[in-house]
Amino acid sequence: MAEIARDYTVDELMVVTLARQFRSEDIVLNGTVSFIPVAAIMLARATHAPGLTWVAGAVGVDAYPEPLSGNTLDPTMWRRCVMYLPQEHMWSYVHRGVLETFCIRGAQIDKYGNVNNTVIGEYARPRVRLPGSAGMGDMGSLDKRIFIWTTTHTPRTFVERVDFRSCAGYLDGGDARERLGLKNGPQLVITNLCVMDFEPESKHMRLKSLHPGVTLEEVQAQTGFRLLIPKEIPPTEPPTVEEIRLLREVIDPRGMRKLEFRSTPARA
Amino acid sequence: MAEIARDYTVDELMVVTLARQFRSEDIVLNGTVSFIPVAAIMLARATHAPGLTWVAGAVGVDAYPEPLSGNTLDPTMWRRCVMYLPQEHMWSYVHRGVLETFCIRGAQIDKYGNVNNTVIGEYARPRVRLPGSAGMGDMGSLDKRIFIWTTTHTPRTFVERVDFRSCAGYLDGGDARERLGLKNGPQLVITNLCVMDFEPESKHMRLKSLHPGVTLEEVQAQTGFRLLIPKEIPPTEPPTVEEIRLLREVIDPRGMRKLEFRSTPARA
Amino acid sequence: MAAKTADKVMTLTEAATLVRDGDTVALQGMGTQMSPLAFVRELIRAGKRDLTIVMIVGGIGLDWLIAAGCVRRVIAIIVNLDEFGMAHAFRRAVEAGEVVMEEYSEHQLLSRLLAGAYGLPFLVTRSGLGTDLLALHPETTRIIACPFTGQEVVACRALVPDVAILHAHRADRYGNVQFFPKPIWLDADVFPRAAKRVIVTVEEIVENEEIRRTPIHTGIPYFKVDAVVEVPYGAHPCSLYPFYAFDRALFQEYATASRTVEGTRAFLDRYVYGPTTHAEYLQRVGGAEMLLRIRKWE
Amino acid sequence: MAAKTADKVMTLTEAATLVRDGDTVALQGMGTQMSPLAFVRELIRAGKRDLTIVMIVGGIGLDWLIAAGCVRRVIAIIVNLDEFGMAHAFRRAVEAGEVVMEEYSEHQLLSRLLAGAYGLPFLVTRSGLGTDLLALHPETTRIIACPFTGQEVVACRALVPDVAILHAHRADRYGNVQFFPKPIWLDADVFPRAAKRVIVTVEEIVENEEIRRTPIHTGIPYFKVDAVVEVPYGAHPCSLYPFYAFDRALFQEYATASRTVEGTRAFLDRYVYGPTTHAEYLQRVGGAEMLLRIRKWE
Repeated sequence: MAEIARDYTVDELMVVTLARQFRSEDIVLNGTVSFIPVAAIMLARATHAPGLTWVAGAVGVDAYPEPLSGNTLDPTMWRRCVMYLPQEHMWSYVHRGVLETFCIRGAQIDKYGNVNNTVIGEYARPRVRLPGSAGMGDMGSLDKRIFIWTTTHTPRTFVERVDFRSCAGYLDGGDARERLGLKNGPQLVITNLCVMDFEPESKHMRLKSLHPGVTLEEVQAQTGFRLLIPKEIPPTEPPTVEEIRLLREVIDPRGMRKLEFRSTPARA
Repeated sequence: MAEIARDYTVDELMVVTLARQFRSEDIVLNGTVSFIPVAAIMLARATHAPGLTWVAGAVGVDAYPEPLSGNTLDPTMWRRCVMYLPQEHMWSYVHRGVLETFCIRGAQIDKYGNVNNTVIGEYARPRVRLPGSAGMGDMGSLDKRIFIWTTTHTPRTFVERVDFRSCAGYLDGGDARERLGLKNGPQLVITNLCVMDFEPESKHMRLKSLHPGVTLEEVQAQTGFRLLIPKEIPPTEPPTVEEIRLLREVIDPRGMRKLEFRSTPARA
Repeated sequence: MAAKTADKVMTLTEAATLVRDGDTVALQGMGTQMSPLAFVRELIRAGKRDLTIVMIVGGIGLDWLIAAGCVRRVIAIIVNLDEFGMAHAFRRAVEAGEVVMEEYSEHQLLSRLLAGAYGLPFLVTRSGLGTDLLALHPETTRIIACPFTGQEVVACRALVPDVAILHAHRADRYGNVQFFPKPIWLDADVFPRAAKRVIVTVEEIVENEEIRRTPIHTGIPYFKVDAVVEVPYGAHPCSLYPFYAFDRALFQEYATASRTVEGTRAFLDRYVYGPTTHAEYLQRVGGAEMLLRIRKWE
Repeated sequence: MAAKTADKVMTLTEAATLVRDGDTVALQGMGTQMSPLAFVRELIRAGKRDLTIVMIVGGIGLDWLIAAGCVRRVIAIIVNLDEFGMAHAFRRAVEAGEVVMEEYSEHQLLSRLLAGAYGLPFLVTRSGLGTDLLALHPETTRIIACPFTGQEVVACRALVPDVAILHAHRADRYGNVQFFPKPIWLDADVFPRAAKRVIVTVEEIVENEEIRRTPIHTGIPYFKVDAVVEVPYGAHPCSLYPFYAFDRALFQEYATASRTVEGTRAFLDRYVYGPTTHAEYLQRVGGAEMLLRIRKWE
């Protein structure tokens, strides 16, 4: 068994938890301002999922960029790729289901995994105009296995009902998504406090594991709707020493992943 | 005034007549097995229409190939072009009307300029299976100014009604084409005997000029429907000495244009 | 979809087993250009039956397949031998009712394939309005009205071939396929995205490192490719620009021979069934003299 | 469409006259990459009004235009400063009701532009099903049923911008525009085909002969281009891969300054209204030191 790390931070736990969701047969595309997903993809590929295909910066097929620096769509991300994927190819593969995995973040997330990154308040005259739906407006409707991450697990982020559905999650729950002909959907929500999944029948968000030092009460207090609580709540699986070493020394020595914890309003 | 040629053949007259239809502002695309149109395009560009844009072999924008040799879609046609036009660009320009001019040949042509290159007889069990509609199935419906050429002016080619509409001409005549929302349409028909246009109201084919030595009676006898005959029937404007020189010495010294007079069944 | 380090290099014979009787096979080719003809000859020797062949422009390879009795249906916009005239085996088979020709305008067929590539049920075009093509297959092309303007357009139903077969300049053993220049004709671009399985024959197999040095030339990524076969001159008698030109002599020989059923049969016996290796084929079609001749473009 | 030998080289000021008040302007740009920002600064100085700006990904140039009062409507999928956070002028203007944001999913917007490029009334996608985006603009996106299968898809109405503005690597004086590598982001590919007029700023104007030696790099043909302006570093502070990287320092400065209306105004005064030449702009944003810095990618 791999040695368990003792010294790690919440950003590292989030990256490792997300990395472990990726499988060797997956083809994963990353979006804009996605340091945590990109670090997770690189980590998965360096550990349990060597066969994973990463379309880096939505362009560079199987690229091997330098350690994380700036922008997650930058041309520097395409380094040593086998192909610059033309965007019309990318869209056909995304539509057709060849690229099946995508990670999403947003300003509001509701109990059925719908995500809002468009407005707080009314669309026409919003209280807060957010950046916009961008790729999530596509990916939620295109049968993706969606992993949601957020670094702000608060009642402002986790709301009973999103003000605007930028990304189609399980819609009104139950078989609503299926009835609309949409396959897959949100798989997991990884936050700074815990990991959540969706109860298979109701598609209602459900606590899955708690990060070290976080209590059930705290999570419930920071969530704007009633979470489903399973009988057993294990701690989130800790990283291994090797995962933390790779992350700190090889993949993200500059700590770009920590940028996502800045107190700026949410971005796409 | 340019000196008129005395020594020329019917293939040369056809090329020159077609060349004179092209204007300096036109953007022209050539199709497969199109020696006469390609020679005409090259001749127009070398004489009165220097600004003409030729997308050679449907790919090479403003290409300058060597004298005509084989195949009119061959990569050799793309020589010294400014761009290899991606086919999805080509199709968008064709749809949008940026490329507005196209030349078409077919096994049957009817009095409203509809063209058949699909079957003689019934589609499902044809008496003669022809090559197929190819680009004419598109261009007839996409608002092109169409020039029809044929080297076999016979009642088999010029029929009252085509067995199959591979290319939309003026359909049933009158405003039928317009009512379907299709703009432009066949402009001229250039054959081994004469030149014909379409009467503006009825869109019925009409004699325009006779090639040297050809009589009105002969044309009518070789046409399977009653042609409209104008009061005055001028002779087809003869080539100039310079046009014939360019054609024979520079553009098509191997006489590829004469290939189109072989007695094989019509091709696209 | 095999993993990225799976070795997909096969022989022609092995790759041909990925094509099953009754399959819908998208076959690259543009008149005298870029067609996987070594693979086509292998399909004939393997005795495939009841194939539906999808080509934008059907050419010599399709005519061979028809003459050999492999084909039940053709989906294309035209079938001929370009400047060499009619595709006689095709003509005879359709006239005899042995092969069905499903004819479209070019942009209708491209729209069907693109819809397939996108997993969309259909896409629209204006191509073919006013022609008799529309009446041929209401189950795949149908006039609909724009929901905004009422303008009529042609809805083209998605087409998803079982297999796409292409010939390209080079690939690595994992199936990263490169073109020089990048695909200009849309079949090489759309077929691999639309089809369920993809077989690529190439002039040369190169190292993965070489691909990573020149990603700008890659047209198909490994995750869409199932088999890679190294066949130098694999497009012969078609051309592979800029490597070699088409073989005028062999085209002319086939155009003449194929005017009769017997002539066609003799041609296939000599050039398709006869040779036991690709080298033997190249020797029979002219050997070194021919190989030197087609390196000159004129 | 001007003739192929028309000299289309202009100054920024001359080219800006091709953009009229009230125009729908398609503006290239992908986060921190490839945006014609020298031209955007010229549009601001020229005092354009009531523009509708179309960008796939709205960025710093759009925020400047909004701050300067040039914009009435935005058509985009997202507007931000990428890793530098919110586009505050955009946010403030939309919250105040001064600018309308017409938001789409990416493939909806691409489908609208492609329909425009094809002169088709609409194209279809599955993108956005189940979202609230569809309810925003039934006049441009609407659910329709496939005539063959009944499956629901989103019809996206054609969008034809009045002008497209791009920055590219080089062009000749006739408007043959080259990219190294060829357009990877679709805006550079689709905008020029969809728009009525096309303005391109380039790092360098080269001879027509050089274009003919390297046609594989040409992305836009002369017959679609109305103006060519030579502006080295014309994308600054955005990057032009592989020539120069984006200018982190200036992005950060704007991200900070734009948190307040006053800060935004001061930024525009200093960097947009202040410099009377492009050289003076480059000097103000860091001069030689900056130009050396952004040639390093990291």
